Amino acid sequence: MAKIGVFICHCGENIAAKVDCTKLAAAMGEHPGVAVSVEYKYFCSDPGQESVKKAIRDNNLTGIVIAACSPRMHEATFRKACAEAGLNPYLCEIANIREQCSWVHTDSDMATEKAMDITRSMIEKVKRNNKLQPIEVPVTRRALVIGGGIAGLQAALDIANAGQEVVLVEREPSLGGHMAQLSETFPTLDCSQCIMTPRMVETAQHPNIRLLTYAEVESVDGYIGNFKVRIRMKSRYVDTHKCTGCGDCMTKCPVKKISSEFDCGLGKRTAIYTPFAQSVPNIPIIDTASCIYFKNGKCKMCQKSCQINAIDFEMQDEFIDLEIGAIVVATGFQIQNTAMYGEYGYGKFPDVITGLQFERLATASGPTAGKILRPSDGKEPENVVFIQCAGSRDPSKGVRYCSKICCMYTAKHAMLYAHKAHGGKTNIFYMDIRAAGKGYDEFTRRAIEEDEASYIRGRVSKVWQENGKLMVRGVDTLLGRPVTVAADMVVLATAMVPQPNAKEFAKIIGIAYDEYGFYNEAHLKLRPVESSTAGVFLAGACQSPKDIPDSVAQASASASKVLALFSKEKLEREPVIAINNEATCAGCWGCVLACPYNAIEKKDICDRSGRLIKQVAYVNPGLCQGCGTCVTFCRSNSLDLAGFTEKQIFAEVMGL
Amino acid sequence: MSEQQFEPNIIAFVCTYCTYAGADLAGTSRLKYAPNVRIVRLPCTGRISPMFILKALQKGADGVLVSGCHPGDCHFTHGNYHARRRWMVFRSLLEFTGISPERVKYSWISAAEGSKFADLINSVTEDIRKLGPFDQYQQMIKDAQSPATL
Amino acid sequence: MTRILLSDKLDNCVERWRSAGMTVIGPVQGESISRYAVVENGAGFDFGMILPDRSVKELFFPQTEPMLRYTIKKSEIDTADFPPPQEKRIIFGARACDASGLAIDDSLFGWDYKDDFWFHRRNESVIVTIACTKADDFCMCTSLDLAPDSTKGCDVLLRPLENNRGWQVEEITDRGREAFAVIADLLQESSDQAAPTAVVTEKFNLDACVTWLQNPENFDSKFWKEISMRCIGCASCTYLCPTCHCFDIQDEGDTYSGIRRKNWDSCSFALFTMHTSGHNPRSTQSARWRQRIMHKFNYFPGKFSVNSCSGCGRCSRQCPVDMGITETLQEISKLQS
Amino acid sequence: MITQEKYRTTVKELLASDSVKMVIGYKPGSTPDRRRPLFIRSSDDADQLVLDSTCITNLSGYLVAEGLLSDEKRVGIFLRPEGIRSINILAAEYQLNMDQIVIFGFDSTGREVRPLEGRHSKDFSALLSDIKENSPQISKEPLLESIERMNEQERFDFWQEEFSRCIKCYACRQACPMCYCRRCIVDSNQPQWVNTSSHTLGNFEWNVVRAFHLSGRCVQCGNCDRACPVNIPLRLINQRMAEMVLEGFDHFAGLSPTQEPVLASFKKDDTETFIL
Repeated sequence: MAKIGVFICHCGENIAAKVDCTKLAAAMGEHPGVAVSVEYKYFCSDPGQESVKKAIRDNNLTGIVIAACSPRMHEATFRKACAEAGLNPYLCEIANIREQCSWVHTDSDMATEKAMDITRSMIEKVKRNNKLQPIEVPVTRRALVIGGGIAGLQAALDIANAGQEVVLVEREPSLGGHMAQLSETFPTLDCSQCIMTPRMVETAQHPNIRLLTYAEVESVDGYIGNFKVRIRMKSRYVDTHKCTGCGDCMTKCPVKKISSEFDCGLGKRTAIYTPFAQSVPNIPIIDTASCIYFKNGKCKMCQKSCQINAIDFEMQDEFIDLEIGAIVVATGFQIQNTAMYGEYGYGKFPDVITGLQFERLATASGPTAGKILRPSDGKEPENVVFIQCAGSRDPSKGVRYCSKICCMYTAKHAMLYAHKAHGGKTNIFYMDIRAAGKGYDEFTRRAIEEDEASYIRGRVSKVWQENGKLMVRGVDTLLGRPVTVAADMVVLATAMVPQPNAKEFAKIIGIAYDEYGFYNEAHLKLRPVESSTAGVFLAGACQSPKDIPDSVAQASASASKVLALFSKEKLEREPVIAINNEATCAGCWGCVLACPYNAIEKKDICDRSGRLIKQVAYVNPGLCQGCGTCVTFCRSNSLDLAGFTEKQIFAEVMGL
Repeated sequence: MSEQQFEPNIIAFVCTYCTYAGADLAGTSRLKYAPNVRIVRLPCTGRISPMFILKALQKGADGVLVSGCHPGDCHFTHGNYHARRRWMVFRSLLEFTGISPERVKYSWISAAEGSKFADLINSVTEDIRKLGPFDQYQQMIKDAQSPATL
Repeated sequence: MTRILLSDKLDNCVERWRSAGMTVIGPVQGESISRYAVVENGAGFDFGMILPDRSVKELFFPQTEPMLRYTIKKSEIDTADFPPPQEKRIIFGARACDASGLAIDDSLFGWDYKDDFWFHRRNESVIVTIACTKADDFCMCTSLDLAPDSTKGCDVLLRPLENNRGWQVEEITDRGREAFAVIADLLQESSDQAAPTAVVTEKFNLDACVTWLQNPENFDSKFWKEISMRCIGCASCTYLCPTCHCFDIQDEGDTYSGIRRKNWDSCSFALFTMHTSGHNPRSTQSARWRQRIMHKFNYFPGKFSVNSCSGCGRCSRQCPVDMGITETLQEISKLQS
Repeated sequence: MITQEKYRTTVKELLASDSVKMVIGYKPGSTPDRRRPLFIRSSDDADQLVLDSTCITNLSGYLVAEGLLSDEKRVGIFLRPEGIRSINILAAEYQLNMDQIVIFGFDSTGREVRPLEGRHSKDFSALLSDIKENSPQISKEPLLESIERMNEQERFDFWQEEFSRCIKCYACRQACPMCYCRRCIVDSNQPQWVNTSSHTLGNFEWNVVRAFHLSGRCVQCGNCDRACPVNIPLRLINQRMAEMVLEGFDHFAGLSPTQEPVLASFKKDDTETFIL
C-alpha cells in the first residue's frame, strides 16, 4: 500500500500568495494513498529539508511529492534529501506549482484548483515510481586520440601527463598535421615548427602514449568506457623496429621527382620518403604507386643501401585490437580545392597559389628555404594580391560558413611578405576583416599600418595573364569603382573544409555530423567538446574551422572530459533509460532505426540447447540517453522508459 | 458574464528540455496566461505516444496540446523529427475519424520562448473555448459508462 | 383446425405488446449486418433471412456489461452493483438454433453460481421461434439432434403457412401463453397448412465424433494441427456463436472511480490462457481449436449432458478462412468410421 | 485454367526436387464461391490447388505463424501484388528471410487470372514501382470520397455508427499479415491503454490504434475488411492512411524488402503546416 508524503511549499509568498496552500494540503491529505500532507514556508531550506526527511522516516513513506518550484530548480535537492532519509531518490516527484501555476495565473481559485490537479497527478505518478539505481558502467582507462595534428597532440599529452594511457593514431606517416606545414603563426609570428616539433617528440617519447602512425581506425564497437577499436597498421615496407632513420635509402632512391604532398606540390620527394625532415617517427615509407620495384619488380636500391636490412617489400597491413574507454576525435580539416573558381585561374596560372602553398614558401624549412619565390620562374614577386574568402561565405560556389582563420593568416602573409621582400606591395581583397581574438585586431592593424598591406574591400571577378603579369580585376566597394591590379603572384585564402572521408569516418565511430561533414557537438554552448555519442569527444577543426589557440583549447577541454571520465573505475549515469520486455518483443527493429544513439542492439534468445528461438531488442544502458523515442515507436508496447514508464504517464493523466 | 463562460479542460504533453523550460521561463518572467492547461512532462517529444492523446480525451479533455523543441534543437538530436512524423500521421487519422484538428494542437516552443508559451496557452484556450466542450467525445464516454471525467 | 396469426396483424401485435410494457425485438436486416434488434412496428421485421448474422445470445449476454461501480476513497472503496435489467421483452422471430442456444447456456449460467444478469433477462423475455422453411449449406441443427422447428428454449413456436400469409401458433410455455394472451383476439382458427420445414441434411455423425473425442489417445492426434492449420485465431466464430459464453472481468476507470465490466472473451485468443509467467498451456492455435471442439462436444456434455452447439452454422458461415465446426466434425466422423 | 495448371506443375516440380518444403495456395471452399487456404506438401495436395479470380485472401500472414520458417527451409506462396508488398514489409521488419520465400505471383482482371513473372521478391520491383506510380490515379471508392466530404462531426458520427457494431473479436487483427506482434497493444494491461470493452469508447480506441499501427504498413489487401464479421469498412481508414503517407512522405508500403518503416524514420524537411 502506498504511503505518500505531500509537501506543499509556500515559497515565501511566491506560491502562497496565489495558491491556497492550506486548502491544497487538506485536499491532498484526502487523496487515496497519501499518508502525510503538510505545508511549510520554505521546504528547500535546511529545516524544510529536515522536516521532509523526518516525515519520511516517521511514516515509512513510500514516495514523496514536493509541490513547489520547477523540478529544474530543486529536484536534485529533494532527491538527495530522500536518499539521506533512506528513501530511494527516484521515489520523489516535484509538482511545479510555482513557475507553472502561482506565478502565471491571476485568479486565486483557479490557480488553487490547477495546483490540486498538478499535485494529484504527481501523487499518482509517484505511486508507480520504481526504485532506480544509477547505472554503473565499467570504464577502461585508456584513451584513443585520432589524429596527430596539434589538437590530437595536445589532447594526448594532457591525458598522458595526467597519468592515463593514450593510444594516438595518425593516418599519415608522421605526426604534425597541418600545423607542421605552417611558417610563422599569428598573432605572435613565432615559428610553427619551433613550437610543434618539440610537442611531436614529447608525444613520441611519452611513456603513457602509444603512437601508431600510418595507421587508420578500421572499426569502433561498444560504448562509453568500453569501446572496442580495431586499427589498421598500413604497411610502410620499412621495419619500424630496425630503422634508425639515417636516410640513406632516400638518398639512393632513383625516383626523385614526385610532387611532395607536404609541400603542397611546390617541392619534390623520393619514392621512399618521410614527409618532411623533422618527421616523427623519422621512419620512411615506400610510396608503392611511384616505387620502381612495385611497378616492375626491379630496383631495390633502398634495400641494398640499408645497412640494417630494414626494408621489407613483403610487408602486409596489420590489425591491432584495442580496448578503449574514451575517444578524442581530432581528425582535422582539408583546404577546399579552389578549381571551382575558374575566374581565379588556380591550376591554370602557376603563380596563383593557395594560402597553404604560401605557408610552404614562407617557411625556412620549405622548398624555397623561406624565400617567397614564384613557382613559375623562381623570381621574387614584387606585387602580391591576396584574395580572401576564396570559397568561404559563398553559398553559390563555395561554402556558406566563415573559415575563421583566413583573415588572420592573410594579414600574416602580407606581413611575412613585407618582411622578406623589401619594397614588395600587397593588395588584399576582402569582404570583412574578422579579427576577433586576443591580439588579433592589433595584428591586422599592424599589417595595415606598419607593413603597408593595402586592403581593398570587394570581390575579385577575374584573374588573367598579360605581359607576364597576373591581372586581377576586382571592385573596390568602398570607393564604388572597379580596380585592376597587376600582380606577380595571387594567393587565395581557401576555405577550410572537412576531411574528404569525414562522413564515412563519422559513421565508423557513430557520431553525428552537419551538412558539410563537420562533427556535431552535443550542445553548441553547454557541451561543445562532446560528440552526440557518449564517450566520444571532439578537438580541433574536425568540429568546425578553428585556429591553433582554439584547437588547443578544445583539445585540452576534451582531455579534461576524458580525465573526468577516467577519474572513477565505474561510470555513473542517470537511470532514465529504455528497457525492453523480451517476452513480448516482436523483433521488428523499428526501435533500432529510431534510436538516435545506436543504443539498441539485437540479442539472441536461445533455448537450453543453444538453439536460437528469436532475436529481441536489447537496450545498451551505457549508450541509451533516455529520450523514449523507441518506446513510442514500439507497437507491441514492449519497450518502456524508466522514470517515465507507461504506467506512470497513464496514472499521471488518469490522476488529473 | 465571465462566470458563465465555458472553461475548457486542456491537457498538454511537453518535452522537458524545451517547452517545459519555456513554460518555466514564462513563470520566471511572471507572464500571465489562462489556467486551463495541465502539463504532463516527458523527456522528449519522441516519448509522446498517440495513446497519451487518446487518454487525455478519455479523461475529458476538450483539447490537447503537444509541444517540444523546434526542429534541429532536440536535446536528443532527432526525437522531435520522429515525433513530427507521428503527429502528421496521427493528426490525419484523427481528422479522418472525425476528431477536429482544432482539438489537438501541436507546437514548437523553445526554452527561450516563454512569451510564445504564454501566448500559445492563451490562444489555444481561447480557440477551444470557442469550439465549446467536446460533447461528441464525452457523449461517447458517457455511452460507454466510463466514469473518467475531469 | 389450428390457431394462426396473420402477418398483417403484426402491427397490432407489436402495438399490444408494447403497450403491455414489452420491448419487441425481431430479426432486422441493417445496412451492413442483420441482427435481432428492437422493432417499432410490423414493417421492422425481416423474416426473409435464413438467420441473422449475429446470434440472439447478445441480448442476454451482451458483449460488454457493467457489473458494479466503484469509488476509491481515502481509506475505503465504495461499490454499487448495477441492478440486473428488469426490461420485459418479446423476441419475435427467433430461429430454433438461437433459442436452443439459450437453453444450452442456461445450464452453464445456473450451475455453481446463478448469473443474475442472464436469468433476469431470460425470465423477462419471451422467445417466439419461427420454424425455418429454408436453410443454407452451413445449417446443421439436424446433425445435433435438433431441428428447424425445435422447441428447445422457445416459449412459442410459429410455423409459417404454406400460403405465406402468417403462422400457425403453438404455445410451448406459460410465459409464451401469457404473452400471446395479450393478442389472443388477433389470432384466428384456420385450416391453412403449415409449410414444410427446411430440409437440413445431416452433416456428420455426432455419436461417432463424440466417441472419437472421448478417446484420450486422440487428444494429441496430429489431426488437430492439420485441421486448424489455416485458423488465424480470430474470435468471430466464438463471438457469433449462440452458445459460446466465455467472459473476462475488467475494471475500467481512472484514479478515482471506475466500473467493473463483464466482457466477452474467447478461447481463440492466445491471451485467454496466458499465464503471468509468460507460459501458455495452449500455446498453439491448434491447441486452441481443439479446446473449442472438445469443450463443445466432450467437456460440456460431460458436465451438463448437452452439447454446447445448436447447429446454427455461423462459425463456418462467417469464418474468414472457411473453417468451422462442420468441417472439423465431418473429418472426425471420417476418422472414426 | 492454363495458369492454374502451369502452376500446379511447377509446384509439383519444386516439391519433388525438395526446393520447397511447402507451398501455400488455395483450394475449393465449402461453397462454390469460397476458396480456402491450402498447404501443399505433396503432389496429391497440389492436385487440389485452385487459382482463379476468387482467390483473394492475402496468405502472407501464414508465413510468420508459429515457426513455419524457423527450419530455414524454403516455402512457396501464392501472392497477388498486394501480397508481395506484404512480404516485403515483413522482410523489412525482419519477420522473415526473403531467401526462404518462393513467390507464385498472380493477378486477375475480371474473371481472368494471369501469372506474374518471377519467383523472388526482387523480380517484382518494377511491377510494384508501376503500381506505386499509378496509385494516385486510381479513382477513390465513392464511400471514401463521401466521408472525406463530410465535416468532422459527421465523420465522427459516421464512424461511431460503424464502430458501434464492433464486437472486439479482433478478426481484423488476426487476418492482417502485419499484425504479427506476440502481444498486441490491447493485450497489454499494465497500463490498459486501449479499453478492451466493446463499448463506444473501447471500439473507437481500438480501431484508431489499429489504423495508426498500420499507417505506412497497410497494402490494402482487404483481409481485415473481409474478416470483419460485422462489416465495418475498415479498408477505408487504411486506404486514407496509405494516401497520407504517400502524399506526406512518398512512402508506398512494401515497395521493397529494404524499405525503412515510415514511422521509424524521418526526413529533416518533412513538411507540415499545422505545428504552431
